[in-house]
Amino acid sequence: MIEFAALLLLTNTTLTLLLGRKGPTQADQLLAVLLAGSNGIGILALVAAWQAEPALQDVALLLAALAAVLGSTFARRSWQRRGPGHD
Amino acid sequence: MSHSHLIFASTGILLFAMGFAAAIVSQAPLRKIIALNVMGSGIFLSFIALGSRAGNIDPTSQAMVLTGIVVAVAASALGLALTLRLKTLAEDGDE
Amino acid sequence: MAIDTLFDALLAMSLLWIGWRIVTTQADFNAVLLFIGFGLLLALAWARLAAPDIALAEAAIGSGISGVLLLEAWSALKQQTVAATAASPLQRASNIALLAGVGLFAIALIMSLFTLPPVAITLASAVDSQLAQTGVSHPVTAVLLNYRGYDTLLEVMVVLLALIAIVMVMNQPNYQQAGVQAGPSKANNSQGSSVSPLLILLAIYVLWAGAHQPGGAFQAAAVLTGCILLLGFTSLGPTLQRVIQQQQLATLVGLLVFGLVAILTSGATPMLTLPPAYAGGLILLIESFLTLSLGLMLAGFAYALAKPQGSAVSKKS
Amino acid sequence: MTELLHYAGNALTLLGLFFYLAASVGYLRFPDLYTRLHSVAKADNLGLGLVLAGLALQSGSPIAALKFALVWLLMLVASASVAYAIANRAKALKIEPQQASSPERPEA
Repeated sequence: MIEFAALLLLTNTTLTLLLGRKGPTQADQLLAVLLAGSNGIGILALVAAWQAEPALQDVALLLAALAAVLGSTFARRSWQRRGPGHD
Repeated sequence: MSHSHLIFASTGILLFAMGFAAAIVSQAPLRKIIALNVMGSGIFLSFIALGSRAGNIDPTSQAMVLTGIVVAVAASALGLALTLRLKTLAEDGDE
Repeated sequence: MAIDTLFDALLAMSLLWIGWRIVTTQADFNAVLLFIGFGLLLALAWARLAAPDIALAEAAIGSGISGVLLLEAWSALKQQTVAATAASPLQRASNIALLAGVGLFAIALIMSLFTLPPVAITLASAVDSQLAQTGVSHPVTAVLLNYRGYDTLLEVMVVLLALIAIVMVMNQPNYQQAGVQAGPSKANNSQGSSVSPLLILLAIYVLWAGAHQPGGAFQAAAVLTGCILLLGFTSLGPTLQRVIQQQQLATLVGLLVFGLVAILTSGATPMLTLPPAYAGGLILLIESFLTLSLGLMLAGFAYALAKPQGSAVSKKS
Repeated sequence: MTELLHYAGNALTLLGLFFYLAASVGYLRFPDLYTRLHSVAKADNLGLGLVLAGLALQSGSPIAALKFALVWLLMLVASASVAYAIANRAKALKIEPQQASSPERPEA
């Protein structure tokens, strides 16, 4: 059961990353990565239960911790498209 | 776990090939750096996958790959800094 | 088990496909984002290969910190887009030859995988045999900080050298401007102030866990870097960055402590063979200061690469 | 009792998978950035929370449950503030939300 759930979630992640839209804005592309991030955290938790390897729960913790940093970096500093409303 | 090491070892080899070709062919320095990172990841992946075909992984090889990841980040950070500096110099040259 | 193989095959295919997209996509930004997702899937592959230490490092450093660095560099670079100059026929021919050669090389390597001899040497038993003497119960940490301690010492030196070179190349580190672009927002304030204590706790936990389970100084340092960068986005970002800029000693203290231990233990041969009685305490001491220093160094990477507020890098120099 | 917990965990996990799928579909199909933010920041975290809750029920250890709770908390704070910041930037960049009466169809 757990392993089937992990497999389904991995399929979902792959499809999201591959069908991820080209835009219109760069934020749309970033959302694909955030989506893949929370998917990957779920997969890691499932694999941790599947393989009885609790250390993988810490990997999920670190991913969750750094998702915040990545998203803030993008929103604060990277998404500075020139044109109306720049800065 | 019977086939995992073969699957991931060949994946690592193919990733290495992709990254290597792209690091040479691509023109933008940023893309070259990313391609080099892909290449390194492929090397790490096949390294660990081949090491794990005996069953349990050698902690020494795990430590080596850990070191490699940290050094790769330091190297790509230096490459990115050099890229930014190159851009600055180019722009100063234009003016 | 069939499902194991299915999972691994799907994971491998998505890794290959995303790697292909990374190297072939036109937009640099797309490549950066795909590389972050690539690191995520790679962490899953490490998990499947029963290498949780590497999965931790990949998630924290390979995907997280590299992603932040690439995003910073991209946002500083993106005014300039390298015009794809039309390749000359000779260039195109050489490229095709290169691709063909690389493809053949990869095929040959993969063919060779199926005729590999069984693993000749494994050091796992050698590591385990002395594990009681190392002061830690987790083999990877024992290798990193006791058996091969000098490797780790030199590795930290490499990171420090990279930081020095970066700060010299970017002829003025943009500490002041970093992180305060577009001003701190209420959300980032609350996020920084609410998550940062959690992140510090998490870093301490990962550091402490390294003694007996996957974890350790490098992963903890990445979490600490994330905390510093998050605080850099809040209203106390400029103050924090000024403090970091002035307290350069903190960046060195890990290396200093490590070197001190190396000198004190240099009576024993070889270098950095920790006396078993104090090994555990010494490793914890070294790792704590290494975490602080490495966290500051990685944050220094991001700050040095950060684009100055407003204009492009060149206008500031 | 453990049987009951096991089945409850499986049910929660399946429900979480459904919300994950819904989030991906929403991300791929919704017409504009603001609606996609909804699917990413809400449905996705609900799916994550349900999966983690199911796993916490099955793993009989309070430490694991605590870790899962921390993971979920971190992801909630992260996605909420990231969605806030992205929406603010989008507003500053004058990206108009698509009106219901807008003729153009969503791409992809």
